[in-house]
Amino acid sequence: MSSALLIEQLLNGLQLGVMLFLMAAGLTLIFGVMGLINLAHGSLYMVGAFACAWVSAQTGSFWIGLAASLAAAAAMGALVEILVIRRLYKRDHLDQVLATFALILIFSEGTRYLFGSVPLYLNVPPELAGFVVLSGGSRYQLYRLAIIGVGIAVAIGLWLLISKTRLGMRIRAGESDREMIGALGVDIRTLYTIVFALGAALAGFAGAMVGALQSVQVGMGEPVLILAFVVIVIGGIGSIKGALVGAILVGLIDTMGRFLVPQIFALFMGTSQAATAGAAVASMLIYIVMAIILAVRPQGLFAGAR
Amino acid sequence: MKSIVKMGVIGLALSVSDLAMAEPIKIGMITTLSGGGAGLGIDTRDGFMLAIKQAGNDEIEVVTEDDGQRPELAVQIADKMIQSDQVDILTGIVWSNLAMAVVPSATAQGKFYVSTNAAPAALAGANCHPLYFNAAYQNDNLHEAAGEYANGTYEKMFIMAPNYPAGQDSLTGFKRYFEGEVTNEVYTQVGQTDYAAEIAQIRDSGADAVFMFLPGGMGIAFMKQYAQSGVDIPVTGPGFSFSQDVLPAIGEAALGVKNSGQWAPDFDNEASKAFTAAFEEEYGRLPSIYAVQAYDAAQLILSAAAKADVKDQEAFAAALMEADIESPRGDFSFNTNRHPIQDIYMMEVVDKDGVLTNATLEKVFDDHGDAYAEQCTQ
Amino acid sequence: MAEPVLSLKGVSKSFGALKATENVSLDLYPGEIHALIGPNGAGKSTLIHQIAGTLRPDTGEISFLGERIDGLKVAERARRGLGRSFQVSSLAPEFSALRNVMLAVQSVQGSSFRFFKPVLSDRSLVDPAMEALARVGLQDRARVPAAELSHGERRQLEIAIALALGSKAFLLDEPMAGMGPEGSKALTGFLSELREEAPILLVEHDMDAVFALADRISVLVYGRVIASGSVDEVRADPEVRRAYLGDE
Amino acid sequence: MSRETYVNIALALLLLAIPFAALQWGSPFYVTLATRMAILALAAVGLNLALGLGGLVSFGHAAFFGVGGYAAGILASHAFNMQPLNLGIVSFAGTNSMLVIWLVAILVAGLLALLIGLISLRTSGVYFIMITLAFAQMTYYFAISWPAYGGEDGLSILVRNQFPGINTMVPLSFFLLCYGVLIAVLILFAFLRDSRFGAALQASRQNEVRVASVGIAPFRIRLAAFVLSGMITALAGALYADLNRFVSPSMMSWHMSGEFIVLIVLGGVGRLYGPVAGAMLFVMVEFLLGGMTDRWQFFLGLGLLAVVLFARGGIVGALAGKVRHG
Repeated sequence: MSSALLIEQLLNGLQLGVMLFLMAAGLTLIFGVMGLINLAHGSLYMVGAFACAWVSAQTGSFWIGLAASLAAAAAMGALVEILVIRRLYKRDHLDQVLATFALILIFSEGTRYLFGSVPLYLNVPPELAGFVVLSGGSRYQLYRLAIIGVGIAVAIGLWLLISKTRLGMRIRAGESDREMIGALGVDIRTLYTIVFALGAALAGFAGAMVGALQSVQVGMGEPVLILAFVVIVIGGIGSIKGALVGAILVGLIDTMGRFLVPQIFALFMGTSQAATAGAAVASMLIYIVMAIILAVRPQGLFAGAR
Repeated sequence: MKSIVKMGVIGLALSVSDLAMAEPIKIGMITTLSGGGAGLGIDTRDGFMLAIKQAGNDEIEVVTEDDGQRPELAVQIADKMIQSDQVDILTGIVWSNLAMAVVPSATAQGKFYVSTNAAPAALAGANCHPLYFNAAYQNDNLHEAAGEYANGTYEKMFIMAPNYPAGQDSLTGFKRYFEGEVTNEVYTQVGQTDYAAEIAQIRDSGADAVFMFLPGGMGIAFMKQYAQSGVDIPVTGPGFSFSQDVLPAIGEAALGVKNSGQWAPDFDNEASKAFTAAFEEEYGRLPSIYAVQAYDAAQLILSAAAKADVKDQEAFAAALMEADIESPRGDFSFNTNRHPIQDIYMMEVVDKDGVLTNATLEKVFDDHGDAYAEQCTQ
Repeated sequence: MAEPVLSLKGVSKSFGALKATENVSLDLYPGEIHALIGPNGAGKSTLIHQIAGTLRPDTGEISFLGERIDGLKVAERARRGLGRSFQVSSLAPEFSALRNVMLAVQSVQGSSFRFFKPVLSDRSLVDPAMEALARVGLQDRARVPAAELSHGERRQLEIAIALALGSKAFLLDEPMAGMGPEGSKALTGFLSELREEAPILLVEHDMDAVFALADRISVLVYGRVIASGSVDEVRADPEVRRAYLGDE
Repeated sequence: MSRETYVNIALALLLLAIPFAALQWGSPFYVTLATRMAILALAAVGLNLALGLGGLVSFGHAAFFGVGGYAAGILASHAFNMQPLNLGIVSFAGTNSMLVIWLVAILVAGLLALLIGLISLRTSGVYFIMITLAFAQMTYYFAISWPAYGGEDGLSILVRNQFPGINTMVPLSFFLLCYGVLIAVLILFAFLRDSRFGAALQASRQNEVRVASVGIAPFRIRLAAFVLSGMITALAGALYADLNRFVSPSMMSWHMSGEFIVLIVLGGVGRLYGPVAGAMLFVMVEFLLGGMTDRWQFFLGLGLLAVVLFARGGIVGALAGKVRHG
């Protein structure tokens, strides 16, 4: 195993982590401010990917598609918030789980109705189609590097938004004391819609960027959603910082596990057997890590406001 | 008259065989019409119905239901078709795991099952059944062909499949014929969407070529990422990942990929040309291999129906076994385990007037059966 | 003097920079009502939480019946006889008053891991529970869900629960809050009798009730006990007058 | 008798009547459909113990359902191939006796529930929901990628397992068996609910601090409830495997966990017959909608959303009014 391969795998893990962060940040923000568990977050990821693929195909420009994905996911988020989600804030988690589960069914089947069952085509923009040469002579895809960069930029942007702006102040107030922001004269309904739309936009953005790497199809949001849950459980629900740390941890563990566990198994069993057994263990690795972290810290690494 | 027959069926179960010749055949088609895999099921249904329509035989009734690619739903529909609709023959399932759920219990309840696609190894060997016919292939066939093809072309191969039975069978099938060196044998997670880690290993492996079996969305994701990664080791695979339904989503990244299959739209025989033209005229798109297999399944049933009464299962099975059809695939006959003996080819993905499609490259196997036929003693 | 039932030595608890309780020591002796008073935010509730076990002190010792309890969980402290009422009424809202008390009786009798005998026909649970309800005057409201009881009735119910637990000391956090004058008066009379059964650590804002009931008073200001003694001593203490009662 | 008791009796009789009516009217498939209702109801009764009485919103009960199913599938396949099941230290003969299979299903699921519960019950609320979901995904991926028992393809049970004195291959007999198990478990559930354990469990849902402050540790009560709950759902899983004569990882998918929650909420959370009413309605609606349109999941979603937003209390709530705890 060369060091170039190792570096490349670390970058891959980082890229997965950054992508998970975009999903997890929205989930954890929505939970932190509104106390809502949103299973339909993966559907918004799908909406972003479909919007980007469709608009890119119509206009021939990935960048217009990317902008469209942000707009579409944010608009869809706001619409869903106004029609359904805001009726759920005062309900218990059970009702929230069920209603957003119903939303997944509606989104998936509705998307299939609009776009059909055949996966859509979306490719990386030509500007980012190249490679960078890593130390050691190996090459790394520019687009994936760009995802890492964008993810870090979003993380910094979110931090600035929350710690330095008026909107951020209101969000923080909302996290610590919902009655207080009422007293501050903030229109709480609008604030909630904005926060939900922001989370949706982040998910849609992630969906669009990843859509260029994978296949844009119905149901693509569900595996990501569950990984994002693992991320925020590890990081501490409600904590953006926790989401970042958790996302990168999960990204690295998952990537390195898939890469290394079969090789480790191969040291003491046959290659074929090691390949299947190793893959089986690798697919469970993040859940095992989650269980260990929770056994030590039941509220996650960075317990949030609640 | 008809109502008398119906009452007889309900009241006296199978004692109606005297009315044989007037008895229509009822076929239950269970296939995937919703969800991510719906494209395959729709082609299956359309290919099958094309043959029925061409035959103009109104003694044959087909009931179709969507399994949503969920095994438990497929089982429920099968039970309903057997118990309430009283079908004679079941068909249409695309996926091996759904077939495993439905086929053993359907044949145990005395119904024919004619497979249009799924062909798990478990049903081809010791657990084969006299009422189970497969009109498509045996799951391993295309992987074996890819292995055989690699023999003359590559020395070192990187092989990869999802970690589930079809994936394990795939790599086993490949290795059954490939004689060179396997540098890496990698199993990915089912439903995995990001292959960066595997691509990095491919780059590092020093292999001459990659053999990968990643059906559906997994293959699309892999091929796009592979093309973007700039790794220039050629990719080969079974035809599933490069059939007509997925090529548009992969896009140019698929160009030049060599894949194994039993049929491509450019086949130069009369049956194939007629079928392709009829399918395009009826549905306005190119048929996929799934449509061909379903078309042949329907042809097989029709050919048997012309010779025997479906209620006389022994005679009907014997008539099916004759495989008296003109398949678009060319030579077609049944092996002792009621799986096809047919030719397998290598195809290459080409751009034909702006549409990506498969062109025939060379024949790899002539009259190829499968590795499990010997174990089938029923 | 007899051994104290409950004894705190140097109990401190901080939340970040805020010192919620600082080096608090106090004792509760058999047969007495020890009132804990102080302005809002003085740390009274925080102290009750630490005694009951919902919060852990940073430093200091808490002993009950001569044994250290500061390492124990809430349920274990309750089983040893520390009965508690809450500042914000805390009951099982869907359960009737009777079933709320029965839960306490069930705990006293030992295991909750009995899976088959229906509780409502179990006289060994119902009878003691009804008795406790009768003592606080709630026997006629036994079948009413706790959520539908009036504020005062819920206070009474909490005390009935503490009685049913056979507690060896009571921690009562503002039992008079939200009660009308009638109710306060009845409860004052009742608490006065209750102290014979087990001593009471009483947090209360109603000064009339405190002065009428308390044998001793401790005054908590900014987390510290600034005075402790009999009613008259505390009333006379100049620091208390300045810090708490205001300059009358 | 209370109004709820009448509603319960009516529901029990209705479910029992379906297969007989179906045979009378010559639609034998409805016997299978009714069996499915009974089994899904049983699985949801299990979850109802944790969720309805204990307030533990487990989004991972499909794991126990699947473990039950695999217990049936694995033991039956070993019996069929006549190879003992080798667990390293000990080895067992396979079996096709349902009684043995049920026992194994219950024990294995109980053990799994104990492990999952020990970790996940340290948390509450949303954490609990997500952690149970994640653990179920873990078992799901394990089942998919472990090749010995079919992985993703699942495992066929060629002949339905045996129960003493009953020919389980006859659809009506198998229905009556499942129905009998359902009724027995419902009686068990009623006893649990009214017992001391049930009192502590329900109280800890309503007010955890109160329960602790009377001296009952909520953790142990909840853990016991979670384990019992997983065991019941596993029993349903074993029956479901025999109904379909097939097990696959899809029994463990998170959609299945979601479906159990749906059944309970449709029927009425914490109500004795809530899961029964929910399962009857859900299976019927799924069957009828599925026959009408390929887009049935869309309408299912809309219907579900309407129930959550506007029709709280579920079917039993609508028929029998609010719960009264004596």
